[in-house]
Amino acid sequence: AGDASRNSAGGTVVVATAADADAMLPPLVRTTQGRFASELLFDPLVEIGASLNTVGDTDFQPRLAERWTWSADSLAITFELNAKAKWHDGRPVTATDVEAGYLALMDSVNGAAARANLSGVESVTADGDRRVIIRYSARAPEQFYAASVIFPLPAHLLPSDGGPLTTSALARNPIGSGPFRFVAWEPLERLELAAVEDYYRGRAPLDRVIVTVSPEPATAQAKVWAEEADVIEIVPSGDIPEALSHPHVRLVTGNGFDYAYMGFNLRDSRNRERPHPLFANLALRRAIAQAVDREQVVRAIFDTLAYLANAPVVHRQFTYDSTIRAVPLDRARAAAVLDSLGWRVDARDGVRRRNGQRLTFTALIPGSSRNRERAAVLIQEQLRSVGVAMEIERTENRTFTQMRQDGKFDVVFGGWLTVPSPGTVRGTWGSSTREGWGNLNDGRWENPAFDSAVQAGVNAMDRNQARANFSRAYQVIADDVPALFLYELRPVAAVHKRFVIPAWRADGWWRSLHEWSIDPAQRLPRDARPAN
Amino acid sequence: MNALSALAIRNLSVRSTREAEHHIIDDVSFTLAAGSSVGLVGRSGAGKSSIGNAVLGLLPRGLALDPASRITLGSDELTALDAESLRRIRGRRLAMVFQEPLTALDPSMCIGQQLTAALEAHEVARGHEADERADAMLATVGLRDTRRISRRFAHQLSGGQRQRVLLALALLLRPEVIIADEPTTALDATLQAQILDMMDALRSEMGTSLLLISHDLEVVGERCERVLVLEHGKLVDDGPAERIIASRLSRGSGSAAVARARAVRPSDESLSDPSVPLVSTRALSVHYRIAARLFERAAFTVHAVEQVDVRIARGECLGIVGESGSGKSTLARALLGLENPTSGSVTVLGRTLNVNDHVMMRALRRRLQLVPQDAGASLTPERSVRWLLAEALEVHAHARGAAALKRVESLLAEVGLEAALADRLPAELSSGQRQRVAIARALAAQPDLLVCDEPVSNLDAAARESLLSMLDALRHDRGLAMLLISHDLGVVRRLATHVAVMYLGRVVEQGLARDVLDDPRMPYTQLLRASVPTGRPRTPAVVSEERDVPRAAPAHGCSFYPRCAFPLKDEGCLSEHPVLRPVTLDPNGHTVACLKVPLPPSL
Amino acid sequence: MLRVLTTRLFQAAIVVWLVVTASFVLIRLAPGDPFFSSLEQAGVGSEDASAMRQRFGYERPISEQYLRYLGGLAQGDFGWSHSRARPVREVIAALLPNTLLLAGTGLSLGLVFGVLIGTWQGWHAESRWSRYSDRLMLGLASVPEFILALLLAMVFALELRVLPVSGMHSEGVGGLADLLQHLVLPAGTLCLGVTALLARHQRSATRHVRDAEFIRAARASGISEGRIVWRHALRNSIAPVLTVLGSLLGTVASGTLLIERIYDWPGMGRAMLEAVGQRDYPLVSGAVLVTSLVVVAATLISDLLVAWANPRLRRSL
Amino acid sequence: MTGRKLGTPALVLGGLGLAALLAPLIAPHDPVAHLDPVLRALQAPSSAHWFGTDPYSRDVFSRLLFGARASLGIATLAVAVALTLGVVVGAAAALRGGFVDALLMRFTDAALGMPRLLLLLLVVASTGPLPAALLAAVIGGTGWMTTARLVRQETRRLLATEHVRAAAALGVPRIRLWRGHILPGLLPTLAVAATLLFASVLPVEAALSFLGLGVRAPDASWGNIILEAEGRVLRAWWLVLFPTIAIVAATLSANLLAERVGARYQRDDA
Ligand SMILES: Nc1ncnc2c1ncn2[C@@H]1O[C@H](COP(=O)(O)OP(=O)(O)OP(=O)(O)O)[C@@H](O)[C@H]1O
Ligand SMILES: Nc1ncnc2c1ncn2[C@@H]1O[C@H](COP(=O)(O)OP(=O)(O)OP(=O)(O)O)[C@@H](O)[C@H]1O
Ligand SMILES: [Mg+2]
Ligand SMILES: [Mg+2]
Repeated sequence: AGDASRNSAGGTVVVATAADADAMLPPLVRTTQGRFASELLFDPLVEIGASLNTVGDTDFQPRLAERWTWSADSLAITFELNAKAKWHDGRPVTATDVEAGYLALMDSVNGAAARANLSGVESVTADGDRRVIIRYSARAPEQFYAASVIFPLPAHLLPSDGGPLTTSALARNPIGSGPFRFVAWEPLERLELAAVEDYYRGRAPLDRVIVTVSPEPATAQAKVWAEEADVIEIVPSGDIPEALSHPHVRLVTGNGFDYAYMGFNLRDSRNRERPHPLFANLALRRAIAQAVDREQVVRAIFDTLAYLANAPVVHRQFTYDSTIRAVPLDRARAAAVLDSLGWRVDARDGVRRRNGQRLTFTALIPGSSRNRERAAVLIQEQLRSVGVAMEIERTENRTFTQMRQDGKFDVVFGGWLTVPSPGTVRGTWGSSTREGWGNLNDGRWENPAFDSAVQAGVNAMDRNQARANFSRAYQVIADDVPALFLYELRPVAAVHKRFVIPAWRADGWWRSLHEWSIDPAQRLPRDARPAN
Repeated sequence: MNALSALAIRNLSVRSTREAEHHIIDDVSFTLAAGSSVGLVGRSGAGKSSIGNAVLGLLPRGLALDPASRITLGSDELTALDAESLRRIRGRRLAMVFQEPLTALDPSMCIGQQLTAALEAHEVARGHEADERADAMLATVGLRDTRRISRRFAHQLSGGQRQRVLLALALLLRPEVIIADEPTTALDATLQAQILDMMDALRSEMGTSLLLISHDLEVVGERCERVLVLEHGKLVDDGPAERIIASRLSRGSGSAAVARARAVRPSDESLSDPSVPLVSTRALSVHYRIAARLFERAAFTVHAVEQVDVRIARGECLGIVGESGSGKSTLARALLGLENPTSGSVTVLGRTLNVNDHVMMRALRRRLQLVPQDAGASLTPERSVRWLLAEALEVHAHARGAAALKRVESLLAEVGLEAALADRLPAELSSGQRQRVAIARALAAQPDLLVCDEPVSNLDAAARESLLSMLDALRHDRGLAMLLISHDLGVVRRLATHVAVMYLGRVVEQGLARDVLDDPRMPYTQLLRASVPTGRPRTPAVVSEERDVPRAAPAHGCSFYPRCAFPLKDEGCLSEHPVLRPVTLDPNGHTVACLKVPLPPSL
Repeated sequence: MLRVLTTRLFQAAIVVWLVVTASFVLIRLAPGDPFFSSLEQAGVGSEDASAMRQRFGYERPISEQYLRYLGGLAQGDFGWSHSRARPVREVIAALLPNTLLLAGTGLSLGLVFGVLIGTWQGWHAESRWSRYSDRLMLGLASVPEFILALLLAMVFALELRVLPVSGMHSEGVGGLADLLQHLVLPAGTLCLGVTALLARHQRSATRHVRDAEFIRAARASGISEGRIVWRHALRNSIAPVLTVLGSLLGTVASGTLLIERIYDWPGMGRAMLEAVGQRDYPLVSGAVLVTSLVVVAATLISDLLVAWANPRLRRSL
Repeated sequence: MTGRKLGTPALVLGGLGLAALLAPLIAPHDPVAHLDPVLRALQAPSSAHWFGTDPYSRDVFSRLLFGARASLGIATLAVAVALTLGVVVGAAAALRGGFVDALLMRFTDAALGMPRLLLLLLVVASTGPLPAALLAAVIGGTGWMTTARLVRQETRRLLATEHVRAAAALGVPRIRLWRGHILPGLLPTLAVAATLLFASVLPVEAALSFLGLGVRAPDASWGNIILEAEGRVLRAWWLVLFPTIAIVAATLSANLLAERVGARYQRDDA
């Protein structure tokens, strides 16, 4: 290859994060940081397109699979592998590797998140070296989307004794098929990747990708401000002015997949069989919703860097519907309803009482989320003005999750990271009485109308039909107030100016990293090509 | 002023910074001619030590020099010098022997280093040479085995040894002026004579001048040409030694002569009931293992007390005499259960002492009281005199609260101290005052046995006499048993009913006081008696006993052999180890550990 | 002394065992386990974790886990760190030197400065500068450590740009000079706190010794003021500092936590913090084992030093 | 020296205490009221808000006043707990010696070796959020070790001195001996230890609220005011500076007061 192209190529990108990847192998990955690493190291068969469509195969991009053909009954898809695709150790990617990748995802020991997407897949079988056939048990709108979660693994490097993947040599020294290869990993400290010279889709212009982990968010940011790092994925709104004061920093606003909510527990926190003494009552839930100025909460915390959420859906999901109406702010109504429920303001402390009992409950918040703490304190103050005493109980993360799973709360300030497929609400808000539903529905809200609307949406083969069904579900949940939906993040990233970035993907900004390049005029010392 | 004066002091005044009107020293002026020796005497608390401190510019916190004071050393005006010049003078040209040896030595630096530090500070010698000189100096002040001694820490020495280290420090650089504050209180007469002789020699050879602060009029009379008398911080007399000493010695009250005269009074033995001893020891030994460095195995062992049998009955007073370092204090402490015996046992009131049995020790503590040798250091520095005495009363439930506080004043009066001192902290007292507070404290417990380790070493004759009579009265009237340690044989003779003589940890002669002290059989005891000062100028011709010859006990036989001047001494002394043998027919009588002393005919 | 020492070593073993046992139990009492995910991500179930639990034996009774852990320890096996995906021994081997470097530098500088400043302050206790600087020290000691750390980082690394913000090495640069540059801020922060702490103790002790008679006696023999201070006064006043240092060294082994976190120093404190957060049982126990070893060694050394300084305490520690 | 007045430090500490007590009267704003979280949040000091506002638009000056109650209260209590524990353990070890000494000091070593964080985490896990008094006890209960070691060391040193040995020989019982003859010598060291404890406790309180152990929202403490700055020590300097000044002023004046009272005590012991 010409020296000239080499010259304009090169460079190092240093990514500052507050948390490290949990693993490098796709079946083991659960965190965003893990996805970052594993998706740079490993390519999937096909990749979801920029439109984030999940129905049918529209806009899906070929990766390791060059092309695919549907069977007549649509119950099987044959994928043709790219002949140039190679593992980083030089071996070609074969159909067996796809099988291995699928099996690893399905192995319950690995606990892969993507297993849920693959429930409709009957089998993945090699047909010669270059061909793989995926068979489905039934037709489904997101049939093809399921194929996009399969990451082939190098079968020749998997533990031969069938031992666990987690502790295998491959997990510590992953050999992938993606645009970057693994160089070194100091868990919780630093990760280094390097460009693959003979990548089948063309060598990435960058030489190295380095991730440095700073558990203290302020430090992670400071690194970017001091030019020690180039990218930080999320800059809190409070730090935007700081970011703007550094001329070498460029801010990129993207879309996220997180939303946060204040969820009510519909069951008694001490005895899950009994209804919650307060929140089983819809009128009370609505009264509280009427008392909360969510608009103010979102503006106070994020200014314009978050959307007000009205339902468990984010803008980038294709089912997003801006017409969903949440319970409107109306403190006078709220007060009247509370009065009518027998909760009267007591002059002693301004808190409502009924039969001598104060209108008070505790809100569980995780220790790590400043945003949710903010929201909790703001809402606490708002509720105080209508005579409702909300106590805030802040706990360390794992304790939070445990308490939340055990239903030991009155109100929880929760948040979910969703995926492009809108069907995930089955787990988070669906009735837990339904098979495979509601496993994350910690407040135990149950509404058959919601369930059936979601089911219809998931089964709809047509996007518009799906949208209509989901909108129905969203309006049901907004009216029944199992939670006050608060905000959907619009993450702002900070990137060093010297990078030329083709696109910023909402479902993973790193997905375009192999196309990033550096303006040669603005190189930093660390962009020099490593001696070796 | 004398043109030749080595030290001239004019209008020296010292005030307490707390009570500005309280003059400790009030306008004192005197000069010290080169090569002269001047005695500074006065009652305890008169301000003698303060003069010494003021001259060195080292007044303790709480005392301040009046700005009008002038102190001239040779041609240098000390009050006008900067710190560095003053430092060069101190130790080199002007040295002081501090009154209380224990506190004047750095507790965490071995004494050899403290000596070499002084040499190095004045760039006289360093390294190996400094070590040599330090060792030599320690030997000169009568310390044996200096290599080992110099690696010890202050707390591992006996009172007299510490005092000699201080002397060594002062004499080390052969200064022009030495201020010696009670330099020989912890030394036996022979050593005392030897040290004073050495200073005399320095005077005549080097022209050193000596300001000798002492209560001991005999010593002052013997060694000084001129005497200054201080009273309440004022100089009240200044004249030739003969006149002043003679007049003071002959004066009625507070005269040592009286003590001497009365001391001849035979001790009253009527009260003693030897069949029931209050305390007794059996083959008591205390050994100290000494390691100089942190991880050293014990480098050597000091046999401080070796196979000692003594007994004290109610109403008796056992006097212990012996050279410095012979184990007297150790024996006393072991007797009180303050020291773990290496072997042997102590029996108190029929019960064998067990140091680790706290219940037993607590019960016995009140009945056994100690006035330690370093009485000054035994007072808690943060506590006032009143507090300390009241506590002693309260602990033993003799009085509490207001009653205790009132009793304090009568206790103070008993030991001859003014009630006004009650609210002072120990550091604000003179050494003699502190010593008496320590005695008062021990008496407050109303013990059965009182152990007094050099109880009057820092007291003037009058205070000493009144104290001794009080103790004697207590013994007499209340049957108080006493163990008295003193270098002053006069004091021992005055108070003791029985006497034990110690040498290198062993008792070498024992018996009734009058037998042992008036008719000593052991050559060692005779030696102790020989050099008692007389109060008259001494002819330096009297050659003191050579201590530089090895004093260590020979491996076999009599340990005193090398120094023995007994005409009958022969090779046989080296073959057999002498044990105490009676020299009279009385079975409880006079015993001596000498092979050559003739036995009573019937045995 | 040697006997005392062997007894102490024996006792040390008991202490370490005690601490390890306590940590073993305590961390298991906290909610969650290494395979319990606290992710708020739709679709991540928890049923798969049980296979991993089984594999690592976390479903057995705690007594059995404990015996197995001790058995492993006896063979030098510290277990597998889940959060760092490698044997605990490797994690500790990689991180402990970093912590020791940081703590060692910070503490020894703090010791030197603290003793120097404190001695000077105590010796001149009446002087105005002594009083002012004492207040400064106290002020410094009461400023929360993380504020100090953040402030120094902001000022020196962001505003003045003279020092790196964090980590141990710059990307693409290496070598001693780079390491030292990175060491300045964290060690400096630690040093400031330690200096303030020790200076206050040293000042008080020096002030007390200053009036001792033996100091006057040393002056009387013409020893220079400097020697009096550094030979006589120091040795007789250093014990509190040595004692505090003993416990400091111990706590610093796990306690530069905030500093390591803010400056991104890859050390034990940071790892322990994360291990606790992620319920990485073996790493927590391993780290506690190491810190308790350091504590035991540190207190022993400090006791020895105290005995060295004060010969009267030598018979025992 | 003795005539030294209690002057300024007493005034400052008294002032802080008084401010804490009278906070409801002095404070210009309700310390928990959000004035306007969108428009008046995070304002730098001005004549309307002397010490600025926090991210919730609460008045920092008012919060500082109210926070003094929690912070000073917790700090004082925590120091009392730590000191008591430290003194009892240290003195008992030194006085009893032998086996008891070994036992107590090795226990202290163990407590030192056990990271505070781990212990606190357990507390959170087993009890959940704590009332302020218990919180103080927990902070004190995990911070006594250095004091214990100091007290033991100093007690041992003093036990070897002539005056303490003399007092023991006099028959003074052990506890009394410690109080009457050892404590006075120990007091300067203890005073230093106590003020340093005091200084260290206030930040601990702040750090603990991370774990859910601190003062609960929305109540103010000096520590959680600082935390609201979220590490922006320069940009939101007023959230850091004023509480820090309060902490430093409290420690300084507590220390000076202790010193002066100590100086008096040394004279008025009779
Ligand atoms: N703590 C100790 N450690 C080691 N050796 C000691 C210790 N105390 C005393 N010695 C040694 O034991 C011997 C006896 O000491 P002791 O104090 O009993 O003598 P003493 O007869 O009282 O002498 P003095 O008249 O000088 O006071 C001395 O040689 C002394 O050096
Ligand atoms: N800091 C002080 N404050 C007040 N008075 C003091 C202070 N120091 C000493 N004194 C008093 O000063 C007087 C002189 O003390 P000094 O030590 O000079 O006496 P002395 O003549 O050496 O007595 P002794 O023969 O007992 O040693 C004593 O009455 C003592 O109580
Ligand atoms: Mg005197
Ligand atoms: Mg003696």
